[in-house]
Amino acid sequence: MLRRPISIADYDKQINQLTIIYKVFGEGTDWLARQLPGGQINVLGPLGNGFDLSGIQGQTVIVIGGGVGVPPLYNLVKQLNSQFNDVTAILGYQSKVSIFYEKEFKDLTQTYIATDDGTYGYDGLVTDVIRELRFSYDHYFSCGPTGMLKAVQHQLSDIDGYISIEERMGCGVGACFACVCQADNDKGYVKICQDGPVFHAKEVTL
Amino acid sequence: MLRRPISIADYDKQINQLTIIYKVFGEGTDWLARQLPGGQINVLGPLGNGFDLSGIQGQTVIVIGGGVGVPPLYNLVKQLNSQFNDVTAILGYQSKVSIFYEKEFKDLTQTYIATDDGTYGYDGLVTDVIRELRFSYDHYFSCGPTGMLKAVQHQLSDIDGYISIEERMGCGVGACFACVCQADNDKGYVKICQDGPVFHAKEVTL
Amino acid sequence: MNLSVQLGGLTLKNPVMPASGCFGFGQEFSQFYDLNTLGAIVIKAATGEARFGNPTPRVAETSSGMLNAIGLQNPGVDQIIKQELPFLEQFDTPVIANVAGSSEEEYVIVAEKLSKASTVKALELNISCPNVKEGGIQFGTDPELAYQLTNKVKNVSSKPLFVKLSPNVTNIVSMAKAVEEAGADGLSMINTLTGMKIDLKTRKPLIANETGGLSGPAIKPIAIRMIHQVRQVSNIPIIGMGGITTSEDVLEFYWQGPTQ
Amino acid sequence: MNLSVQLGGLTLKNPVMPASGCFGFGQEFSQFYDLNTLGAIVIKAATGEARFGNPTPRVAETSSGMLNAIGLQNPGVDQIIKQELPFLEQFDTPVIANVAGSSEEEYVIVAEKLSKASTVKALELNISCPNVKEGGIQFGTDPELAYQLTNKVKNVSSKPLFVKLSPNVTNIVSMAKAVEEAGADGLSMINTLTGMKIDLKTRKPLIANETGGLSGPAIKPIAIRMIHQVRQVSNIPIIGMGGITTSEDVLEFYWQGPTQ
Ligand SMILES: Cc1cc2nc3c(=O)[nH]c(=O)nc-3n(C[C@H](O)[C@H](O)[C@H](O)COP(=O)(O)OP(=O)(O)OC[C@H]3O[C@@H](n4cnc5c(N)ncnc54)[C@H](O)[C@@H]3O)c2cc1C
Ligand SMILES: Cc1cc2nc3c(=O)[nH]c(=O)nc-3n(C[C@H](O)[C@H](O)[C@H](O)COP(=O)(O)OP(=O)(O)OC[C@H]3O[C@@H](n4cnc5c(N)ncnc54)[C@H](O)[C@@H]3O)c2cc1C
Ligand SMILES: Cc1cc2nc3c(=O)[nH]c(=O)nc-3n(C[C@H](O)[C@H](O)[C@H](O)COP(=O)(O)O)c2cc1C
Ligand SMILES: Cc1cc2nc3c(=O)[nH]c(=O)nc-3n(C[C@H](O)[C@H](O)[C@H](O)COP(=O)(O)O)c2cc1C
Ligand code: FES
Ligand code: FES
Repeated sequence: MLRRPISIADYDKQINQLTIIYKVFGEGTDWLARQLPGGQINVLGPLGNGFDLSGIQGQTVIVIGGGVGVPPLYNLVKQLNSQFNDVTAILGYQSKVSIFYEKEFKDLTQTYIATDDGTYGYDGLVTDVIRELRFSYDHYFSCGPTGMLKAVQHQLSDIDGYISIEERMGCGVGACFACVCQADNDKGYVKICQDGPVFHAKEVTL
Repeated sequence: MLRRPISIADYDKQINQLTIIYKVFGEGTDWLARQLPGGQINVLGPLGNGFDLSGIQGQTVIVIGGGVGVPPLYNLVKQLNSQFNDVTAILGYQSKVSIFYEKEFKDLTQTYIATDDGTYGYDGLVTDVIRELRFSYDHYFSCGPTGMLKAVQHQLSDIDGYISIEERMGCGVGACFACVCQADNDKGYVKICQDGPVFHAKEVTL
Repeated sequence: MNLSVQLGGLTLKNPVMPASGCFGFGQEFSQFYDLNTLGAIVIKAATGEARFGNPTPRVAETSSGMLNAIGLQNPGVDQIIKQELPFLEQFDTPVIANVAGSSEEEYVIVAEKLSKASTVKALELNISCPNVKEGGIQFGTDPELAYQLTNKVKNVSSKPLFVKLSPNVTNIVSMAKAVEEAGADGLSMINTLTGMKIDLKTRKPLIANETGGLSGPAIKPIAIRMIHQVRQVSNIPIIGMGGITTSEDVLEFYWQGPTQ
Repeated sequence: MNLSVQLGGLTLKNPVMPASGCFGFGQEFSQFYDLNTLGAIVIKAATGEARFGNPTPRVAETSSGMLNAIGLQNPGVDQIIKQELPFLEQFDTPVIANVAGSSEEEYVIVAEKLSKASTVKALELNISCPNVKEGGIQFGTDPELAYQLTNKVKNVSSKPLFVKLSPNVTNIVSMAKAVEEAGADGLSMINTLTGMKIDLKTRKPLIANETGGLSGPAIKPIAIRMIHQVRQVSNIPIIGMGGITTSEDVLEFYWQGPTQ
């Protein structure tokens, strides 16, 4: 079986613990979910980059997550908090039943929940929430399905933003060219596994 | 993965227990050996026939096993004993380290062990032991590698004998014609999975 | 939910049927489930005379697949009609008979006889068996020969005719077009891909016939691709096969537009 | 134990090398192990100009295999020589350069440039990439075209020339013979088999390019069969590939007589 790309949701250096949060989606994540405590799994990582927060201190920041794009933002908010930023989180889910990590985020910062079908929180998309809030931010960070990232990228085009993007991968290390994305750089592309998955919103064309 | 053909070595109707004994040979038996107590495995069976002992009472019988052909003979000897036969077992193994079930057989009946490399018991093949013993028997039963069965079939051609044969299988139920063996019957062949694996020694051409 | 499908003139209860050679003549699997639940039954290849097939070992396991080189073992068309078909009469499930041979004449004779059997509702012309020295595969790799054979068989058979294509070709589309033009009522896709496995102990091919036909999930992407390609140029029904093991697999084939 | 092998004029420390396209230009995997341990390094396909390749998704998982349709993305032969090859000079491991193109002229230009690069010790002519609209595959399925192309490339290159064959053909032996007659110093077998996977949610091909090349353990029996067939008629070295994941797999290929 091919390896599965999963983000690091949180880590604790003291106890050598790394947290991943994933949605059982297909065969691979199903297998993962059936592993038992004490078992071993073969991991290649950490690979690629993460959100770069150097210099982001005492600013207003909006964090936008969609579905399984939510987990990698958890540790991000923790770090943003520790750097004295004013953080607003907007999390979008398909439906009430698919919501997770709401409490964890609310414990950290001001959090808005939106559902596509309106069964919980705001009835609509994360971009609708952003529009309604009409706040102004210094930076945004986003992770979620490509469609959502594209909409956010467009809506917040005048704000300094970073997005974490998904693509089907082969090697995970930059050797196979499976996971490229068109980009505004000298090569014309980036490799998501190696150069990303986090990019400046202006760099990549989704 | 394809199913693996494994003989029933013993069973206990009272406690609904079935015993199989197998050698870890490749991927399939390796998988089997890694299963844990309490786990479930998917079994299709019992399939095919077993040794037919009706009418075999108070006779002299020789039982000849080779390697993983030994286990299915264990329950056979038990049954032969219960039908008041005088049973001699001759078991052949590659080497001392590959011997198993010696004690179990010796507890049941008079047992001779032979090893190909002479590291234990008789130095030679089961056919050499048979030749040395020079007893006369009413019946023989044998299970083991095809080469051994062929030699036994030839050596004991004037005795009423039954052999259990091996072949690579597809379906296990007679539908795919993977496991045929040439035979002296009106069709010219038998299907080992369905018509066997036990045949009268005179019926099949190995 | 109505799952019935039209298949070149036949109406099937549902589009699920076993592939030829994996189901014998139906007796064995009838002990495990009710054959009435199947959309159709495809029986093992019939040849003009009885064949013993290839020496053993005839099968070998591979990653997500298996190799087989049965070699068309069967009791011959007359025996099949006399001994095997009567058992299948009791089921309300159409029987599709798989036709094989070593020469055009043999194919024609077998097809003619089977098409006259009342239990047989359609024929599947096996021009793609890779496991016998003479016979089958050359008809399945040359569009001209395939056209001729299909045409001849169509002339002697009144029943719907499916032609089973070999994936061991450079251009599956030209094969499909040739047999369609020759009058095929439908296609069966795909037969096995020729493969080999080496026995690490003997360093020789594990299968006595050396090569065998690769089937199973390993070949599904190739089956899907070929059916997709043929579907772009042809509208006749396609019986899809090659690695179908789950309901998701059925849907993956189904959404190509084939029938099965 | 001496594992060195002769490969069409080269001497390799051992017969293990990565397959082209699975290893980029070596930088990435050099972080994981010492590239000096490899018998050779086969770099990703080079074309005349830079290519962006196909839209994504470009890969999909299948049973014991994967589909890819990268579409020959590469920075172009000049950039490869300038930017990528220098990194590989530090290793005591010969570099084999994979040559691709859309036309005979492009192949010839790329081959000529690469053969002049001192780091490149041999060429691998990729006449078998199934993932680009124009280019590659037609040369790999027509013996006549393959002969011509091999011949032209051989004329401009002083380095050993391996021709990488496509398994998507009816007759692999005629392809092998054609390129051998044209002067190939060896063969690489096999490239990927064209396959497809359907996304059950959209009911459309999952890979943006629709079809992709099937690689991995699923295709090993086909690779072994083709190498075996070619070995019967040809004595030039064969670089074997297709689903090699364990040391047992290496032996299964090795005992066919190929080199790798
Ligand atoms: C950089 C990155 C980080 C991610 N982080 C997380 C995370 O923290 N938590 C989480 O739940 N999910 C995450 N995902 C998505 C996750 O990788 C997929 O849900 C998972 O691979 C699905 O595998 P599967 O075997 O369950 O599904 P299958 O559909 O059986 O997988 C088949 C193949 O498709 C690939 N695939 C399927 N969906 C995706 C997808 N959305 N993106 C990339 N490849 C896919 C698989 O990796 C596999 O190769 C991330 C994806 C990327 C690219
Ligand atoms: C009727 C019958 C009864 C058997 N009873 C026993 C038993 O009680 N105990 C025991 O240890 N072994 C028995 N065997 C042999 C046993 O089936 C094989 O050792 C086993 O299938 C090997 O599987 P593997 O996955 O470990 O090996 P692999 O080599 O990985 O198997 C690959 C394939 O080859 C087949 N295969 C390999 N060796 C044999 C073989 N000798 N006979 C048939 N198929 C084979 C496997 O079934 C599988 O399909 C019996 C075989 C037959 C035919
Ligand atoms: C053991 C075996 C025997 C087969 N015999 C026949 C046959 O007699 N006639 C035929 O047309 N195809 C035969 N086939 C091919 C199958 O009908 C089918 O085309 C192929 O196996 C691919 O489908 P699968 O992957 O679902 O098995 C045989 C396949 C197997 C595995
Ligand atoms: C992601 C990927 C990219 C590939 N790119 C190339 C390529 O650029 N040139 C080439 O000749 N073959 C290419 N191939 C084919 C491989 O070199 C090899 O022939 C094939 O994958 C079969 O071997 P495997 O099963 O060991 O992967 C590629 C294969 C993969 C999986
Ligand atoms: S997954 Fe191979 S380059 Fe990104
Ligand atoms: S294994 Fe299929 S007929 Fe015996």
